[in-house]
Amino acid sequence: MSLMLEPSPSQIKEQKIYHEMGMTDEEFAKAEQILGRTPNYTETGLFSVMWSEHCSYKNSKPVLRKFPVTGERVLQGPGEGAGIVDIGDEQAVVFKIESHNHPSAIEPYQGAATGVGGIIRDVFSMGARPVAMLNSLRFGELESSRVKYLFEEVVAGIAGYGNCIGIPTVGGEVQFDHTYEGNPLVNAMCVGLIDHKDIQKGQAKGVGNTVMYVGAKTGRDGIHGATFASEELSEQSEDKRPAVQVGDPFMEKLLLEACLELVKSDALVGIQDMGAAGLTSSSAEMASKAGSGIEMNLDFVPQRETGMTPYEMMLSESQERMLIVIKKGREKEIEELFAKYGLEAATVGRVTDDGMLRLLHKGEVVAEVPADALAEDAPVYYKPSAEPAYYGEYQAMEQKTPQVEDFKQTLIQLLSQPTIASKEWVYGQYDYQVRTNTVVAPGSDAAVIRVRGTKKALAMTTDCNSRYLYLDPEIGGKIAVAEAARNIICSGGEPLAITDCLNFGNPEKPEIFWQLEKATDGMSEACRVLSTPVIGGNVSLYNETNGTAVYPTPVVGMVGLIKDLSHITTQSFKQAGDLIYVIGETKAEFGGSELQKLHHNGEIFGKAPAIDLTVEEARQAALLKAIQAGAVQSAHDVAEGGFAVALAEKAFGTGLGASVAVEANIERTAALFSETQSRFIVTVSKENQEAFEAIVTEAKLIGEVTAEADLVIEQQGEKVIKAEIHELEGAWKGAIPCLLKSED
Amino acid sequence: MKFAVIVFPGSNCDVDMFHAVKDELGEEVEYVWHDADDLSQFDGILLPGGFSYGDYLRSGAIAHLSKVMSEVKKAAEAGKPILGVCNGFQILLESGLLPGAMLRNKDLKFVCRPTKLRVENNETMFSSAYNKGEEITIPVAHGEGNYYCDEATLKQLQDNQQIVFTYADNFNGSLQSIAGIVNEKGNVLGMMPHPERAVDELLGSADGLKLFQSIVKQWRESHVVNA
Amino acid sequence: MYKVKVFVTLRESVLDPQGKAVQQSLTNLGYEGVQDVRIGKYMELTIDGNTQDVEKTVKEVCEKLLSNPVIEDYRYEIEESVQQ
Amino acid sequence: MYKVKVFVTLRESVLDPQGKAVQQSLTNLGYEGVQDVRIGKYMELTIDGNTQDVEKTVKEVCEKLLSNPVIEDYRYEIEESVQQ
Ligand SMILES: Nc1ncnc2c1ncn2[C@@H]1O[C@H](COP(=O)(O)OP(=O)(O)O)[C@@H](O)[C@H]1O
Ligand SMILES: [Mg+2]
Repeated sequence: MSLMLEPSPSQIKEQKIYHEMGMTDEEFAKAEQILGRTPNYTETGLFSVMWSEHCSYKNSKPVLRKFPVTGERVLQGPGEGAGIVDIGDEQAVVFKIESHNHPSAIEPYQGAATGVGGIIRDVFSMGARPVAMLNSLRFGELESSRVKYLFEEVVAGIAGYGNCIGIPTVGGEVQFDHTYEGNPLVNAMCVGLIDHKDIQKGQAKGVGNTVMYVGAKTGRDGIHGATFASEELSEQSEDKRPAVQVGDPFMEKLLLEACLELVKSDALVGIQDMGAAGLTSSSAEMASKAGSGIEMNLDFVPQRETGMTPYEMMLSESQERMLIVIKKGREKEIEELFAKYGLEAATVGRVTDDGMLRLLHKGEVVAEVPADALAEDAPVYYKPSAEPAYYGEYQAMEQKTPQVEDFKQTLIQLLSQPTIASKEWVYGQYDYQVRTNTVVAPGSDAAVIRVRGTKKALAMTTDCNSRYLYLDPEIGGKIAVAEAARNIICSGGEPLAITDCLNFGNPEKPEIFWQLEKATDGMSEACRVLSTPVIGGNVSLYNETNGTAVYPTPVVGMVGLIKDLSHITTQSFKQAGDLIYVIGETKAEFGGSELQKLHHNGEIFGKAPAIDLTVEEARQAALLKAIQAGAVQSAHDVAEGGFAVALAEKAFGTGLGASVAVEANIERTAALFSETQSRFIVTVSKENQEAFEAIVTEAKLIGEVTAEADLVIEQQGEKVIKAEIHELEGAWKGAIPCLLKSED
Repeated sequence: MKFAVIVFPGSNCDVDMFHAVKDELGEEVEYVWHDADDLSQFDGILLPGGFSYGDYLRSGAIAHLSKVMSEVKKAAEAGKPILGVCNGFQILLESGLLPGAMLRNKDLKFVCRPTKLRVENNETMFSSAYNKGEEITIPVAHGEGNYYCDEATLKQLQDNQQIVFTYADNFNGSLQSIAGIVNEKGNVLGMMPHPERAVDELLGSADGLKLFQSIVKQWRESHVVNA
Repeated sequence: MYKVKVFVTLRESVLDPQGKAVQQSLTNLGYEGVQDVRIGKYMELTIDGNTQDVEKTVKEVCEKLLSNPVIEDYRYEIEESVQQ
Repeated sequence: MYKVKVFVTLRESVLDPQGKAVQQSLTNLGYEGVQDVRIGKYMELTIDGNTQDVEKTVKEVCEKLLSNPVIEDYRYEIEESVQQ
C-alpha cells in the first residue's frame, strides 16, 4: 500500500471511513475540533487507536475512579506500565495483570504467548527484574474439540514464551464454564523486583533529548489490535486474522537484559514499552506525561517489510519493542549497549517543547497532533446502567440445598470437576523453578518466591469466582478480593496490594455496565477493608460472542509480603497426629456453587454466598498472627466445592489422611459442600495447641491428621464419608488429562 | 577451585548455576560471555540450561557454533571437568563432545517436575560422592530431553560405563532411560536434570550438591598430588 | 498407496523468529551471502486410497491439522503411487 | 540471487514422536487412510553469489547448522536464480 492510495481527509469524512477504525461521528468531530481541520488518514488512525477503549478506558474510567489507589507502601499507583509497592530495605515489588483475550480466541498459541511478552515488558519498562509470572484462564466446558484445542494451545503458548525467556510461571487459575465457550479469557500477570533507586518512568523530558527505538523491527502485524480488542467477537473476527502477532521470546530475553543494563545508566531519561497501539501510544503518552512534544522521523524506524506507510508503522503492534528517551549526545553509547546484546537501537526523533506529536516521512510532515489530545483528551462516557431482570429473580429465590444421596460419590464428582481438579497438567508444562527462588511451587494456595539475599519472600495469587459475580456482582467483587487475600494469608504473607483485570461484556448494554459498576463497588469496598489498594490493572470489555456476554470476571492479582522465610506455610498436611481446626461457621449457601452447577447441568441461580468483610478481616489477621507466631503447620481456605473438597486437597500428595467430625446442628450436604465464605482449615501440632487457640479464639477443633491415608468425616458419631485418599486423589489428578483424551 | 559459567544469548539458568557454586558450594565462579576466547584460567566449565538462541532450529544448534565452544573443546582435551546441564547438555551433543542427540519428549510437552534419578556409575569425577544405585531427587524442566543414539553408540556407552544417571520413571522416552552421560575420558558430563536447582532444602531438595562436591573433591585430590 | 509431500510455510508478512536467528548466526559465521532464511515444515504422508480421495483428504488435513491458516500457508505434492 | 530449498528429515531409523502424534490424531478424526506421517523441516534460503559458491555454501551450512547428522538427513534444491 502506498501513500497515494490512502483516502484524503475529505473522503475520510464524507465516506465515514473512520467508522471502520472504530471511531464514532462525535469522536471524529471532536478530533476535527482539536486540530482545527479534518485529520488525514494517519492522524485519524492515531486518534482511533488512542481513543479506543483498550488505550483510553473511555467507558471504564468512571468506575475505575472508585478504586482506592493509595497506601503507605504504594510508590506507584495506576498510570505507568505497572504499579510499585515498597517491601522495605529500599526494595519494592512491581506487578501488573493484562488480558489477551481476543488474540487468544483467534490464534491461541501466539495470542497467549504475546500476552505474556507484553506484560513482561510492562514490568521491566519500570526498571524492574521480572521474577515470576501467573496466569488466569477461562474456557468453555472441556467437551468440544475446539475448547480443548484452545486450552491446550493457550497453555502451550504461555509455556513457550515464559520458559524460553526464563521467568518462572508459578501460579494462576483455570475455570471452565460454558459462558466462556466462544470467548476464552487469557490474563497474564508479571511480578518484578526493583531497588527504589532504579525506578523508571515513561516520560519524554528535556527538550532536545533523543528519542530512540530499540528491539525488534516493525512489520505489518497487529495493525489495529487495540481497536480489535475493543470489539465483540463474531464470525467476521476470523477475517481479522492478519492482525495476529507472533512472539519472539528470545528477542525479548535480550531486550530485557539490555534494558535492565540501560536502567543503570544515567543517560536514560524515560522508557516505555510499545504495547497496544505500539509506536503511537508510547510516543504520545511519554510526551503527554512530561508535558512535552515528540518529533519522529519514520524513515529511521527499523522496518521488517518494505513500503510501509506512516499509518502502518504507527499502528503496528509488532512485539518486543521499546521506546526510550536519552540525554542528547549519548546515542553512541546506547547503541553500543544494545549491540552487545545483538540488538538495534535507532535514533528516531527528539523531544520538543510544543506539545505536538509530529511525524515526518520521506521529507514531509505526515501527522501533527497534540500529544495530550491523544493521551488525555479521549472522550469519557458515562454509560447508562440498569439492573438486569435476572438479578431480581435470583434474589427472590429461596435458598435450596441440592439433594445428595451418596456423599462419597458426590465428593469424587466434585473433585473431578475440571475447575476444581488438579491443574498439574497445566503447570507441569511451565518452568516454575528457573532462577531458583521458588519456595512454594504451583499447587498450594499461593506461590512463594524468596527475595534472594534477604529473609523476605513474596506470596502471589490470582483469583476470581465469576459465578458469584454473575449472581451478584457486588458481593462477587468483594469475594474475589477476599479470596485472593485468603490465599496470601494461608501462605504466611501480609497482603500488600492488588492488580486487576476487568473482563466484562459490552459496556454499551446497560445491564453489562451495571455489572461493571457493582463489581467495582464491591472490589473497592473489599480493598479498603483489607488494606489492599489497587496499583494498576487492565480492562477488557466486549467479551461477547454473538451477543452473549461472559460472566463478569474481574480477575484479582494479589501480592503479599512474607517477612521471614520461616513464616512460609503451605496447604498440605505435615504429620500424623496434628490437630485439625476449622475457622468460620458454615451455612447452607449453594448459589453459584460447584454442587449447584453439577446438579443443574451447568446452570447457576439464586443468591451468591454472603460475605462480611469485617469478619473476614479479623479472621485473616488472627490466622496470620498465628502463622507468624509459628503455631500453624498448614493452612488452606475453603473455596469451590466447600469443606470436604478443601479437606481432601490438604491430604493430597502427603500420604496422610484425616479423621474429623462436623457439627451436629448443620445439614450434611451443607456441612460438606456449601460454599460459605471466610472459612479456613488449619492444622496445628499438639505442642502448639494452646498457643494457637489463644490467638485464633474462634477456631474449632474438629479432628486429627492420621497416618492411614483415609478421609473419614463423621457427624454425630455416624460416618458420612469414608474414602481412601488414593481414590479421591486419582479422580482429582486424572480429571483434566482424561477429559482431554476423550473424544467428543 | 574456579568455575566458569558460560553465558549464551538466551541462557537463563546461568544465575542458578552461579549461585549454586558460590552460595552453596562455596567455590569461586565467574560468568563468561559466549564470545570469550580464553578459558585457561578456569578449573571447571559449566554450561547452564536455558534457551540459547531461543532454541530455534534445534536446541543447542546455534550455540554450539559460538566462539567460546572451541575453548570448551580445548578444556575438554586438557581433561578439565565440564558439566552441561539441560540446554548445556544439548550444546555438548550438538558440538560432538558427547555422543547422541535429543528428540522431543515423547508426549511432545515441556515437563517441569522433580524426578527420581538412579546413580548408575559413581566412579566418575561427577558422581563419586553418591553411592552406586542411590536414588536422588533432581528436578527437570525441558521439552527436548528424549535422548537418542544409534545401537553401536549405546553399546559403547554401556561397555564403558558412560551412563551416569537414569530416570526411575522414563517420562520423556529417553533411550534406556538415560538422564546423563559422560564422555569416554570421563571429564565431560551432560545431563538433562538440573542439579543446580537441587542445592537447598528450602527449594525442595539438596541432592544435587553432591555432584558439585564430587567435582571439587577430585580437583583437590589431583592438585594436592601435583603440588 | 500415495506419498504426499506437504510444505507448510509462514505467511509472507508473519515474523519468523527462527529464520531470523538462523540467518543471523550464518552471518556471524561468515556466510554473509545468505540474506534471508524462512523456516517451515516439511511433512511426508503415506496415504492409502484412490487418487480422488487422496487429493480431498490432503486438502482437508492440511487445513484442519497440518497448517494453521491464521499464520501459515500450505502447498502439497501428491508425488507417486508406491507399491506396498 | 538464488533461492535454495532445504529439506531436513529425520532418519528412517529414528522415531518421530511428533509425526506419530499427528498420525494418531488424524486417525481419531477419521482419516484412517493416512498410514504414516513424518515431520521434518523445510527452509528457504535467499543467497547472493555465483553458482559454484552457492552450492558450496549450501552444503556447508546444511552440515554445520541446518541439520544434525546424528538424527537427520538433508537434501536441497537450488531452484532458481531470482532477479533483484
Ligand atoms: N493456569 C495456571 N498456571 C499456573 N498454576 C496454576 C494455574 N491454575 C492453577 N494453578 C495452581 O494450582 C493450584 C490450585 O489452583 P486453585 O484451585 O485456583 O487454587 P485456589 O482455589 O487456592 O485459588 C494453585 O497453586 C494455582 O496456582
Ligand atoms: Mg485457596
